[in-house]
Amino acid sequence: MIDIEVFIKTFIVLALFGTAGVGLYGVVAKPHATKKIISLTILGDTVNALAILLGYRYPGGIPPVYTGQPPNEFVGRAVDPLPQALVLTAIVIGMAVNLLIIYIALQTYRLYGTLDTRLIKKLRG
Amino acid sequence: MNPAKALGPAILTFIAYIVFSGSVSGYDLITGAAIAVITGILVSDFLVTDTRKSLDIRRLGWLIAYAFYYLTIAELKSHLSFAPKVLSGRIRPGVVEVRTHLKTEYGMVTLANSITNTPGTATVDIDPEKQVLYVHWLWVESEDREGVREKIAKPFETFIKHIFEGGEQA
Amino acid sequence: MITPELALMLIFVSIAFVFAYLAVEERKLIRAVVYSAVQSAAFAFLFYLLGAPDIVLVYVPVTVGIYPAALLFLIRKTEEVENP
Amino acid sequence: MSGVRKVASAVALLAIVAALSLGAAAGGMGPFFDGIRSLGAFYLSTAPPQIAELVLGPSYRGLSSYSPEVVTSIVWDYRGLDTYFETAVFFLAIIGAVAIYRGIEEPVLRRPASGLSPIVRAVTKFLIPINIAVAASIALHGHLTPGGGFQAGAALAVAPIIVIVVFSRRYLLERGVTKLKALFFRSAGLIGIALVVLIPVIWSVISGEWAWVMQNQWKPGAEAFSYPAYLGGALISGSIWFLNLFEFLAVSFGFTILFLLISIDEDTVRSCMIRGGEECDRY
Repeated sequence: MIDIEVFIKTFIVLALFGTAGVGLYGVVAKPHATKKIISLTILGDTVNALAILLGYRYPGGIPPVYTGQPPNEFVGRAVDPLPQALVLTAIVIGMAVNLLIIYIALQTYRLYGTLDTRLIKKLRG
Repeated sequence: MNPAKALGPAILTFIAYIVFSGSVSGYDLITGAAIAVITGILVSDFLVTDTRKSLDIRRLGWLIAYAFYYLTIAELKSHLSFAPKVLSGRIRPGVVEVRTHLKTEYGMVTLANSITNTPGTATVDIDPEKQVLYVHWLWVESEDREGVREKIAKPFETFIKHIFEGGEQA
Repeated sequence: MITPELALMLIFVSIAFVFAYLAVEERKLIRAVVYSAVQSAAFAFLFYLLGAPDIVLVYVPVTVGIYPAALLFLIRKTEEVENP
Repeated sequence: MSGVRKVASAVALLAIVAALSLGAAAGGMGPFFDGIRSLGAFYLSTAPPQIAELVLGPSYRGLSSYSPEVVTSIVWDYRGLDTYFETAVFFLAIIGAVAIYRGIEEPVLRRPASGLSPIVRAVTKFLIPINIAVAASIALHGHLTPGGGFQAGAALAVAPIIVIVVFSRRYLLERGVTKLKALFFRSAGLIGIALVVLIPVIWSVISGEWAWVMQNQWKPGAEAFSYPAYLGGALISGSIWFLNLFEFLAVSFGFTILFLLISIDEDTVRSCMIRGGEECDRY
């Protein structure tokens, strides 16, 4: 008999991997640059979510912000803060880099008149 | 830079800061005051048009009175009159033109939002130059100009006139 | 033993998956951006459930505010529909 | 494909994932949901001053960052150099975007300001100071409650977007938010970060005592230098408070620059790119 709790946990992890897969599929297979950027943000978000999930404690994880409870209870229940710290900077830096990509796509459109990567390839073989 | 002009926005910022911080220690008060001063100076030019008016304490009294009137009497009356119509499905909808005596932009926007927020009426568009609001009404009771104004805008206009326009001509 | 958190996580992860797929498959790019924003909102709830309020505070303005705005600027200035 | 079919295929994919999980549920969870690693536990038990002093004693002050917000402690103290260089990446990305728009600037008085309806405008006017207050509160309480420089910067970066959409780009420029000013404040934030990071080293060179880059509280072997943990009785967590404030400036104004540039009218950009017109050559 399958444990329903383990099933749900596995489903959450696999659905996140599936979302990352969808994002990766969009980046690789979709020819339009704007769609590639949207897929890239989905991929990045999902990888961040997986990193956060790595630090989660089940059951009863609390945020890693000390609010005056007994120290043993805090250390014993708070989720791992390290992945959160890494993801925090990753989101902001990722956004700056993605905005740079958006700018480059805009410039590409000005130069080539299209954002379809297949057409761009044909224009400058 | 006019310090009195910045006072109103600064107080707004300070209240927002303290409410969001959720604590009132000395640290919060000092940093909040600093942020309030900076923000007040930055935004005062496009938020405040008349310094004398922005510091008039009587307007606050009118605002509280209006909030009390609006949240209790106006809402209740409007709910009571429209609940049966909505439940029975007997409606007579239409868009009417409401001429208002309000002149300032803030006054007209407050009137428009007040009208939208009571059941049965929703402001569709507003024309500040012609002083006209276009209101979608669920039960068009009268067609003539004065009747429409009497039914929709009049209860709010007196208060708003006092809050935003000095109230003398009301 | 299933806690409410686990059930809610399941729901939000599923919403995120469906809307990520819709965003990738949608050919009208403005709609794709909106779907992507919905997926991000679901992730924001997921982060909150995972005990990461810091991430929620940075994630919501970034992915529901700034990304869609920038992408809409890009789409308005370039092409609105993905080529078939 | 129609919308219904798309949703159907997405749900079908989700069902495949469910079937896979059903099979995998017999096995273990791997690294997921199983709690905390020893490094994370160390951060949790040393970062808050209340716990650090209780567990480790006052002689281990160098191990604590004196901040009850463990994530911000890691970002700006334990793994501070990571964040320092990630801020450098952020800097370079924005410089790259600005470089694409080099020499392109819309003349300020080109067309009358347009925007959304008066209702939206009047409400937005009141939302802007509230937005600033919330962002500042997130930044200045970053060492106490969830939040910090990155979060506050992202929150404040929404304000120029709203102003551009609801009013217009010209409205923002006329209120004094120009690219040059934003560049100035962003640079001020970045210089502030660099100074806060390097002050221990500068101090060390001058005085001859030991100190480390990114030293917040004094470290064993470098006891002479320390940022103040408390200022007038309020916990400010040493360098974390300053770094949050400067990062707030750098991030918010960095994104303000990007949105000031991306909202330039495309016709202007084209005419500048093709003819290199004189009206474009403002910088």
